Amino acid sequence: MSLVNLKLVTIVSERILKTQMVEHIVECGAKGYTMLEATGEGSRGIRASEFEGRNVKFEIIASSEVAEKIFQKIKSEYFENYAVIVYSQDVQVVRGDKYI
Amino acid sequence: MSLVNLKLVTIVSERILKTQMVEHIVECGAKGYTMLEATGEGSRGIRASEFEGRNVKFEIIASSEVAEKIFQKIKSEYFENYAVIVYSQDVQVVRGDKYI
Amino acid sequence: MSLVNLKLVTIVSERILKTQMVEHIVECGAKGYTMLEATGEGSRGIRASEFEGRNVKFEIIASSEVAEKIFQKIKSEYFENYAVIVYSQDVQVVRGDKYI
Amino acid sequence: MESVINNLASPVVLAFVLGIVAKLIKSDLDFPRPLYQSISIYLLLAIGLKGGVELSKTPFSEFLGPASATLFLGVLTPLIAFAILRYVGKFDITNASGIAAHYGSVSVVTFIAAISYVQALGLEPEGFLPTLVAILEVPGIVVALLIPILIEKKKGTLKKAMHEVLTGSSIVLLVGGLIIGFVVGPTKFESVELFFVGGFQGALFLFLLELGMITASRLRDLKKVGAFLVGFGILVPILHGFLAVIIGMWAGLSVAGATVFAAMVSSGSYIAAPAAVRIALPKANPTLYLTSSLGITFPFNIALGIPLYYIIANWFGG
Amino acid sequence: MESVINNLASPVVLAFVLGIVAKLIKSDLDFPRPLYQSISIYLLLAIGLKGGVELSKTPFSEFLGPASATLFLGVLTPLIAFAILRYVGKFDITNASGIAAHYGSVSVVTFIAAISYVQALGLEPEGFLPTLVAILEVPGIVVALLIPILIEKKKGTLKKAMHEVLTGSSIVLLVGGLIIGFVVGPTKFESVELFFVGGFQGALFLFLLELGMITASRLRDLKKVGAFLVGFGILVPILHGFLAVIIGMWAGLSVAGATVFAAMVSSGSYIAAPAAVRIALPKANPTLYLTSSLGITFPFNIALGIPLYYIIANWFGG
Amino acid sequence: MESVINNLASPVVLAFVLGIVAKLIKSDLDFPRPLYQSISIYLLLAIGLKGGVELSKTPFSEFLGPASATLFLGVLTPLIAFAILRYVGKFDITNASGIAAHYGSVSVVTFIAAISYVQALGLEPEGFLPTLVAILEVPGIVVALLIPILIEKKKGTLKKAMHEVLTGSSIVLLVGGLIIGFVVGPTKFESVELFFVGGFQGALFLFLLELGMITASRLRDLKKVGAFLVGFGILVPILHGFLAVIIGMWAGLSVAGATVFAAMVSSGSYIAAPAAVRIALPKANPTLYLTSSLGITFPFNIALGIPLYYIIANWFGG
Ligand SMILES: Nc1ncnc2c1ncn2[C@@H]1O[C@H](COP(=O)(O)O)[C@@H](O)[C@H]1O
Ligand SMILES: Nc1ncnc2c1ncn2[C@@H]1O[C@H](COP(=O)(O)O)[C@@H](O)[C@H]1O
Ligand SMILES: Nc1ncnc2c1ncn2[C@@H]1O[C@H](COP(=O)(O)O)[C@@H](O)[C@H]1O
Ligand code: NA
Ligand code: NA
Ligand code: NA
Repeated sequence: MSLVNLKLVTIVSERILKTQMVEHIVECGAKGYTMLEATGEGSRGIRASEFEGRNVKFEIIASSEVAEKIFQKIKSEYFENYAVIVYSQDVQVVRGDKYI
Repeated sequence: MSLVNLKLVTIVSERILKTQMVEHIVECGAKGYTMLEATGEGSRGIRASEFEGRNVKFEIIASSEVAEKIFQKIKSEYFENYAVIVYSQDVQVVRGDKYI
Repeated sequence: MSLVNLKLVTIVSERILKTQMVEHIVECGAKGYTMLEATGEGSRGIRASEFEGRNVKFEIIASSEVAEKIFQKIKSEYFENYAVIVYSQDVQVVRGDKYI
Repeated sequence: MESVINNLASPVVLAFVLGIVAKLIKSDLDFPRPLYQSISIYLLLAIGLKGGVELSKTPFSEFLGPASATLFLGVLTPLIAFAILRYVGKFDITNASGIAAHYGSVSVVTFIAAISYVQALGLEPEGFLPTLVAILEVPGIVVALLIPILIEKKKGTLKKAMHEVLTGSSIVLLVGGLIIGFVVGPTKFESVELFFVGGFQGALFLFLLELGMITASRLRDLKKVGAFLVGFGILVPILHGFLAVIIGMWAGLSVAGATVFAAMVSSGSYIAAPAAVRIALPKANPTLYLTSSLGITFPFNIALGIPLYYIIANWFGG
Repeated sequence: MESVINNLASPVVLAFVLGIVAKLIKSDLDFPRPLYQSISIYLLLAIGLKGGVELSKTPFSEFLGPASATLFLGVLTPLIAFAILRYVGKFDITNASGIAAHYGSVSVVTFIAAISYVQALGLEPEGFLPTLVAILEVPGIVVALLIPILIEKKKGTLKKAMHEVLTGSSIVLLVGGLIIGFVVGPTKFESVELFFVGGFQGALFLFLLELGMITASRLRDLKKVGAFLVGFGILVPILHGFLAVIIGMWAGLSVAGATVFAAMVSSGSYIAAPAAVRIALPKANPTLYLTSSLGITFPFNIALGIPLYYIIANWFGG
Repeated sequence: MESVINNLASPVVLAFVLGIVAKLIKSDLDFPRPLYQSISIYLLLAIGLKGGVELSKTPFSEFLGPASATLFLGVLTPLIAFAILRYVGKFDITNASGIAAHYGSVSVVTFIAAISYVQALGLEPEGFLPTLVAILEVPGIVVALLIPILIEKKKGTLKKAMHEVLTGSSIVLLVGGLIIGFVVGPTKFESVELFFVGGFQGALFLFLLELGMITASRLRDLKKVGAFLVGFGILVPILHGFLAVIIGMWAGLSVAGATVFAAMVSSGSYIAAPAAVRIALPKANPTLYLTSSLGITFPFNIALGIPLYYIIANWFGG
């Protein structure tokens, strides 16, 4: 089967940033995203959003250009003040042209 | 530690297809799967299964042959009418022979 | 953007092992982890922890050394008696030095 | 006119309005999904149980007429809806059948709202009405799903969709509750009465709050579905409700009973039918059938339809 | 015989049957896990609170006999179960101990069902019985987990398992409720009485519906566990129940109290014990202990065991 | 003194203690998050509805004084808190404002606990008090968030934070409930009264059990925040409570009303404020503001503050 090489970008952030993250993802040109509820611990201990439902995890299939844009956006907006983790992987996507 | 190179196949689908997906995964020869609840947006907007619990995400560790079979199966059965996204990654699995 | 190459270690285990897993992950030197609720099927059928909430899935961004330690730990402690699956992937992490 | 206002100012209808407003002002108010599911389970069981207990007190002869009327309308209404959609609205066969399936089936919450409405007026509708809900849930969906199979002579996935409807959680809870209520009877039911009857209106309040929020997100799709479907979603329920009042009263229902019956028959399903249609007619567009049944007909019935059916029923039988 | 039928036709037992039927017809009915957890929390707190309030009215002397009887049976029953499993059933030490731990401990829902059963007969069992549930929960598990350590002279993970049982949520809620109920007493309890007492049977209805569904999935494993364990899961409860009636009445319990006591003692735990056994004896097979305690003994007790213990209790003390 | 003990031994306060103990003994007791959310929704709606119904019976003139007093204190208390934190505690502007926002706003659960407390003493506080909660929720947060903007002349994200507060779920549910209660009035409210009033104390019991567990995890952070903040978290509420009693009684409140009013004014928000501060002042340290408002002030008020305010109110107006 013909698979398309794309990037899978994963973002884990405080739940309070959920709506804004969705906006950023779409603005950066992603064609969609999948979102999961998560908890976790990192360098900063307990989250302010603990009452609001802890963390959200986004998974976005996108081209490297879109992935790069998402990185930039999140770095400039959130890295200083919020708990956000972002990483990228190579994936082979079925019907991958849908997501470019 | 000796790790085995295998495929991690990820499927995100409407919840209404959950039972059928499990059947397909097993039929195609996978030795197991992990399932998570997810939400998401894609090309088609709101899901019919919104009341039924949105999306499900499957993660399957399997050989490339099984992965290929799963791709074929889902492509032929669902790509036309349902919201399904499928992709594959290389993973290194501990005790990987269990999953072949 | 400068990305750091790290390992993404994924562990799926019975929920009953949750607290112990967190301890192991931290002991092995990981700087954090993300945890999700999951269900699943594998070689052993129904889990004893079914009442307790099925499976948990851990995702850990870490260096290869830490990843290797996590593998060893889990292999020696749980592989014989419990339902645990562990695998590793390469990821490119933004602000990756935080996780080493 | 006063009864219309009376309906609009009831706690549960205002809860529905609050849900809509919350979404319009972009509040972050969000019902946890398990709460929504739990209340659904509770409401379905509660009306099943209550109905079963009442049925155990009803002579079979009294029940036969209304039951037949229900079956008859369960077959007739999807055909009417299909004909209008296909020949007036020019929808394709798949979409026309998909929408028709929703109007053949029934919205349990509309039913409950109608019950509450007539009870607030001091009337007591027939106790066996929940049984009619169970009877009405299925045939409309079957008839509508059969249409494309008959017209296009295709072997469909009707069987799968039927299993989906018949073993769907709403039928199981409703019918299961009915049978349990029927078997235990009024005396033994007392042990769970406070829980299932006393708490009912409050649970309904929460449920309508959530449904208001869901409806608000549907309202955004109104322009996508076009003016025809908006008109359809208001006029066809009135037509079906009118028919239901006449046939219901002819079958022996009281004014209160006929009002509730009309609300049931005119309502569009949005739990059982979407799941069945999604499986049997995957090419039908969910935006069309969900928006019309949930975004248009449901709020119309809750706010205006029910009082209207009451006026009609009074007119014929008052 | 009539009392058997009486039990079978109560709302909560029928809810359990509905749960089983729902799974057999492959309905998609599914309880959200948080609902299941919430109802568990509620039921445990409710019986704790109620029990504590009753205990605050009970003279200590009245309570001493039954409490001792409970401790005694908590040690005896796992030993009986182990001996039968090991020497008649030829199970290995690990599995025999694992299953025995379940039969030494107690099923809270069986206890509740028994209370409801005798109350439906118009009887009022002793108010301190929930305290006995808390006393019974632990020793059986400890004794059973000690067996392999003593026989095989291995240093086990007993301590970890003990912490798991003692700080497990069911003990914390039950004992916490008991203490709060005891401290506040009947008057202050009134503020939460409607919630914890009035809603109890309804919540139990939902809980048994869910347990019916879980039991149904266990039933599939019946052939995996073999005929011996099926017989064990029915006969050993009868034996334990018989002992409990005799010892309970001898310790001063009423007929109603002895019936409930027998249901408790004969029941197999399926919340605290599985967690403890999974940690202390990870090599024991969960299919064996879950299927016997939840798939066999639990439905047996709910449907037939409780009325049987009532008949036995009447026979001795009626 | 007796009233202090009376408060400590009420079911809901003991539930809070049980929650703390459960975490201290490292129990695995864990509330499913949807249950926590559902109870929050329920409690906010319930006090809104109840308050609205009462308000519909209150003459406007009676309400004007207390409403103005609330607004006044909503502006004053965050300024006092800021001044103490900045000039005595030497906190930086951001953290001082962040914490001050919490003490300007209100803790709904403290309010409810105070209502329950005075009712347990046989007193009936003014029915419009929930309206005051809604009035008090917002200005304190606004004032505190404005401070750094005014001092540092920075254009902040105040607007975003305001939207967050005003459309936040707690305000929507509280104000929505108030309006619905006001519109439907006492008679129509009856249909949902059993659910929202009868079940209230029980739901509060569960909620405080969960809050106890959350508080316990906060207690671990006590040493992180330092002795000054611990003192602040106890003394400032006493100061604010004292002011509130005087101003409240001067505005016409009864002894019971002034007690509840003092509990409200002295309490620190831990739902609306944290969300707003997290957005408007992301550099403020959550450990500081959450630990002081939830880990110190909340348990202090629940256990000792409320009886103390009652004593003060009696002293002035008894
Ligand atoms: N090393 C890590 N691996 C996986 N997830 C992490 C890691 N560090 C942090 N996280 C996630 O990112 C969230 C915020 O982390 P932090 O900003 O370090 O406090 C945590 O709650 C975790 O869900
Ligand atoms: N680009 C994407 N990245 C990640 N997930 C996606 C993407 N597009 C779609 N999805 C997921 O697939 C589901 C169906 O998408 P679609 O078929 O495009 O409507 C969505 O609800 C998302 O959960
Ligand atoms: N091939 C697989 N792919 C993905 N997840 C698996 C696979 N096999 C097992 N799992 C997960 O690991 C858990 C335990 O599996 P097992 O130890 O094989 O019974 C299952 O419940 C699944 O969540
Ligand atoms: Na209809
Ligand atoms: Na037992
Ligand atoms: Na305050």
